[in-house]
Amino acid sequence: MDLSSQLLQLLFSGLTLGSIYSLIALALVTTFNITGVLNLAQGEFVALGALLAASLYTAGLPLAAAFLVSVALIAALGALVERAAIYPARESSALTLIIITVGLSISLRGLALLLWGTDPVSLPAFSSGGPLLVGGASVNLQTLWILGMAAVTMAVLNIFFELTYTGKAVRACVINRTAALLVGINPGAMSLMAFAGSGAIGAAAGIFITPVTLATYDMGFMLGVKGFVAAAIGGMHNIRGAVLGGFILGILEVYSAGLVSSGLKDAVALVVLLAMLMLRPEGLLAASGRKV
Amino acid sequence: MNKKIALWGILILAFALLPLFIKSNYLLGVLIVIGLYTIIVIGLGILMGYAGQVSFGHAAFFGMGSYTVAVLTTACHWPTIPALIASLILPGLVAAIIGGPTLKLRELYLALATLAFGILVHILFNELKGITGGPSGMTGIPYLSIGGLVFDRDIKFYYLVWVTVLLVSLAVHNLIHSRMGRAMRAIRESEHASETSGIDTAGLKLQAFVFSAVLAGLAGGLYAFYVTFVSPSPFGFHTSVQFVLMAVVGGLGTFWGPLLGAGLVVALGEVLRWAIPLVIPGAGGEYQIIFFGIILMLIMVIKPEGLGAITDLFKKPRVEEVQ
Amino acid sequence: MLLEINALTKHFGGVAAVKDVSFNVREGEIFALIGPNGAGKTTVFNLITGVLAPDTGTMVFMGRPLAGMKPHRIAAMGLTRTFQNLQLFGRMSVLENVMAGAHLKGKTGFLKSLARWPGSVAENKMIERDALKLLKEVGLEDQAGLYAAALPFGQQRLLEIARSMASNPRLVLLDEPAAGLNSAETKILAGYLKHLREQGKSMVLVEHDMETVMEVADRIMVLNFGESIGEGTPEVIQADPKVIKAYLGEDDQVA
Amino acid sequence: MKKKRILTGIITVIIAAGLLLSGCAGSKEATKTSAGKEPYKIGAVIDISGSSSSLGVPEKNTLQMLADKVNAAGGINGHPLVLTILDNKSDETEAVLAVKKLIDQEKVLAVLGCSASGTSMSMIDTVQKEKVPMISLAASSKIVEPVQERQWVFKTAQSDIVTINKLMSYLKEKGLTNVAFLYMNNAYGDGGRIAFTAAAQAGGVEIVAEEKFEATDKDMTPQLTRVKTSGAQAAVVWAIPPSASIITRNFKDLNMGIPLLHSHGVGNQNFIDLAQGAADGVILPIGKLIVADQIPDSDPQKKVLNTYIEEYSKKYNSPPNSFGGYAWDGFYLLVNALEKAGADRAAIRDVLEKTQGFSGVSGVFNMSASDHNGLNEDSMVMVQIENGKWKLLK
Repeated sequence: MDLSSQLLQLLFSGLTLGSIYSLIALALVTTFNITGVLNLAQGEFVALGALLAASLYTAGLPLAAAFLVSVALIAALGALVERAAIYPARESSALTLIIITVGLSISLRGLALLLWGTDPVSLPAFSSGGPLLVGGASVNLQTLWILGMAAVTMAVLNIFFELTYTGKAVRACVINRTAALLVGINPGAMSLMAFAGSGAIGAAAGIFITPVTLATYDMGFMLGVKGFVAAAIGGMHNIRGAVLGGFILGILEVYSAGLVSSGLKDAVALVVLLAMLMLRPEGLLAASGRKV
Repeated sequence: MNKKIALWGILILAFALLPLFIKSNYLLGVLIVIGLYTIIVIGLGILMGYAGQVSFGHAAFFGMGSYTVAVLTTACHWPTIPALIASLILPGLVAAIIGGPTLKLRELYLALATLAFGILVHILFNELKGITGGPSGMTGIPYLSIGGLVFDRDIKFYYLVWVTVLLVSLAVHNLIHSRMGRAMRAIRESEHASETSGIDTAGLKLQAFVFSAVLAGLAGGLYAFYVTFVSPSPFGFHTSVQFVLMAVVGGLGTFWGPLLGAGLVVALGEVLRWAIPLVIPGAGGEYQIIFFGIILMLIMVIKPEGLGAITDLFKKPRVEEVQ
Repeated sequence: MLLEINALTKHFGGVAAVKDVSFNVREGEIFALIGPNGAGKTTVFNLITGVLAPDTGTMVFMGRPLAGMKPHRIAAMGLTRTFQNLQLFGRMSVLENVMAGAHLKGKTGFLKSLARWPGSVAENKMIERDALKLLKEVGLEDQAGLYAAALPFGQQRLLEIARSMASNPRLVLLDEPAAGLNSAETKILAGYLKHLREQGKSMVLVEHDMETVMEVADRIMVLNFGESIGEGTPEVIQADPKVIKAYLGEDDQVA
Repeated sequence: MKKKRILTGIITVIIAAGLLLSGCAGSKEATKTSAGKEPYKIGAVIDISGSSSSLGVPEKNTLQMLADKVNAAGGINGHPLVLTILDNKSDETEAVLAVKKLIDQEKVLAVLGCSASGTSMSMIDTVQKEKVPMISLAASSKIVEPVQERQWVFKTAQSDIVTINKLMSYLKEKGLTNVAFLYMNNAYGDGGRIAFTAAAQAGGVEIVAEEKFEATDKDMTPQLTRVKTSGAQAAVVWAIPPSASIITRNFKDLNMGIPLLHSHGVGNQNFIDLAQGAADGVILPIGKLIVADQIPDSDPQKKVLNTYIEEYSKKYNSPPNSFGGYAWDGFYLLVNALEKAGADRAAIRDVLEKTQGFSGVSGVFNMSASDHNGLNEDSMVMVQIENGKWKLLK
């Protein structure tokens, strides 16, 4: 394998990983900006969505139906959780809310363990056929699906926030809660929507990546942490930043594993993150980017 | 004031006499672990509850303390006491070095930087195989001995840990009622106003950070002497989150918070292990995990300021509540 | 000369918030900075206390330049301030607020605090005694045990002034101390400021309430759009057509 | 406000009371004996949840099944068997507390566990001090060595070096002397790395690439591209699913064109299913359990293996794997010792140490004062996956 095709191969890997991180970062940033909650249970939505879809598929549902049902159910779960645990504590400090989401993450992980056990599960790839060969590098077809989904999700969120009345209302809510209340926007409803939405995004991401990565009950925690890192690289305040942060993290990890040392790949990514925090404490896109 | 001394006396007496009634090494073990965590959470409580700075990386200092003891006693054949002292110094030094640039960050970014630091150190525990033994860990750590006294039984270790907790608590009690404690709370309330009142906010935050790292290192060193085996797995991000959890559940900025937080989180896990099968026959560990999470959430929803306010039970409210 | 400000300039994104401002504050006087909203008064305070760094210009306090110093070092030299939008330590008691303000009076460090070093207790007692005395002066001694956030607004203003006095500074910058006070409270405030001057304190006062300014200030400087448009005693300023224009607009129909 | 305060008080009191009660509950039970002979109490600390749970769950299932079986058959010499299984959540501190609980509260005669090396290691100090026999189900040879410091500790899983030697003979036989070694960055993978490095040096095999990945990693393409450029003639992977499955798929996607060898950590059907065809061709050293139908009837383990497979499949609707097998061995080694030694911890230890010719699921155990594992290379076979099935290599 020559260097250029090796670099290309790594780039494809990096893009795959990057789109996974981006999707989770997107959900985190959306929730964070609307509710002020850093949801450390975001990864659990990913795991539950994937596991649920796998079970539905095994039970005989077509893949598309399993996807839709699972996404809808996890969105409902997101909404339920918001009402049960986040909304009653909405006036508490940010730290208290984070700890609530930690508790939530523990519970959801226990639930997944109870329902699905410890064995990994999988889903069939969305399209059949072997990997594509591009310039000496092979690309798994599912990778294209994941990339596509990240692009579509980002576009939909963008359209939602830029063009729809509700989207603008949400942005208003982010900028000034009191002002939003004055013009008749209900922050409570917004918060509910944010959690349902991030549940749906998480579940969808989980289902898309499962054919490549498999799904286990405990996959969520690390994904959540990586998503947080990605979101912070992007600055926590805008969607484009989150997506960019996800891709930077993914590509960085892959190139350090492929070219430096596989044992230090997380370390390289983290050192870059730390250096960046020192130089640009508000995130990569902080100056140029708008809020959500 | 007298009431307060009486409360301290009763508590100390209770802890001193407890082993007469508890013959079980298991319960002593639980109490030892609670004690070790309390030491860490006391430090974290100073950092978070008084100086107002969050850290999601304290498992790194905990681990550094443990590995310092493990390496110095096994590879370098140091006596145990100097090794324990070194387990305070190394984390303190590291904290002093990284604290400068890190503590300039705010809120989520500080959380993220400390998180990244914690994961980095955890990676080093795994990667520096020549020193740390890699993922397989290090065995053969001797028992701590002070003079002729060897801490080889749980009961001895119990007294060692809780005397340490007592000393640390006294020191922290002094601290929070001192000029520096007041200054730290002032930083938490308003950094601007503290600075213009002549408080060196950056310096004091750094001192609080180093202090909390030293305490985490102390607990780590004691942990290594207790389990006599050290591997990277107890010092991951998960543990750092656990410490923050204990600090917040216990109640930030309260004196009894760390003890209550560490006690609750550890005891809850053990109680659920026993209680869940009574309620749901045949239930496995999954139910324990689910209920553990739910109970934590409930506590935070019902009492967002943490359990530490329980001490209000013992003292008359001196000041009116805010609003 | 206690404080010498020379040709101070500060821009925010191309807009000059403070432009070529110079003034001096003498020992034992109350010097007032007035001007319409957005004239740059608070920016001047932030520059002097080291919260912001000036683009150009010099600031000399008791013969020593302030440039590049951190706010707590400046405070240690004897220069403290209050804030326009109160910055009290809300979840600390009234007494503790003043004691924290007296931070510089103590010497006990972190380690000595942990060990309850001999002397640290006596030091704390001394700080507490002084703080109580100060609270008595502003009439807050009965509220000493309350959370600062629980005080009514007027008393919070007084508390902040007391806190800024606690370290025994030479010069205090007061940012709109009368804002939000009723007329009775304003009277108490004015009386207290005069009392402080009698004790030899120097003050720079930013204030909108002209009655108070004219009553207590020794000298006044008027800022408009970041520039000084006049300086002098209250009588001189009251008669200055430029000042009247700045306050009342081109169409000077004095009421 | 007052209400909240009372509530907090109540919570704290409940927790405190619960903690004390949970301590007493065990001892009360211990004094309450049913009719007939005094029961034999044994305990197990298993990684049922957390990162090693894929090992722990089949072990827990096996132990429960076997305890029921022994009691249904009238117990051990008429003594009913009481087995207490505790979950250590794959956490070393929890493991220490759990083993103390078993010893002090449940007064067990011996302890089985843990599933992973790290958790097993953390319990050693306690059982050595309390003089309680312990049978670990984990791989690392450090668990039982040096034996003079591990008098009370035994283990049933083959030590890494046994497995590695089997694999090494295969590599040499096939002339594969330049190999890449890829491992999971935890105690399991690192144990494999240490043993493999040592064996390769001794056996004249060169490691041309050494790569690792995290248990939670989602894509091992970068590591494999490095292997691809290293000129390795074969790749050896030391990991368990799901990461072992992911790397196997990446391996196929990248068209590596060299043989892929795995460890016994992938020895269950789920691995083949999850790899979705990519597992075909994978070669690995493993206990005989997985190819029980293919080993000759003359093999001393044949009967044990068939019984275990039949019973386990009937009860749990899925075939057992080698981790469950470690638990089977530990359980019956202990039952064996209880039969001979009775309720005496020291006697149990002595019987365990003298175990000879014990045919278990993982192999034929021959323990001695210098070997507390008692398995050699004969306990392993090489298998290859063909068309989604395990095939014994001769």
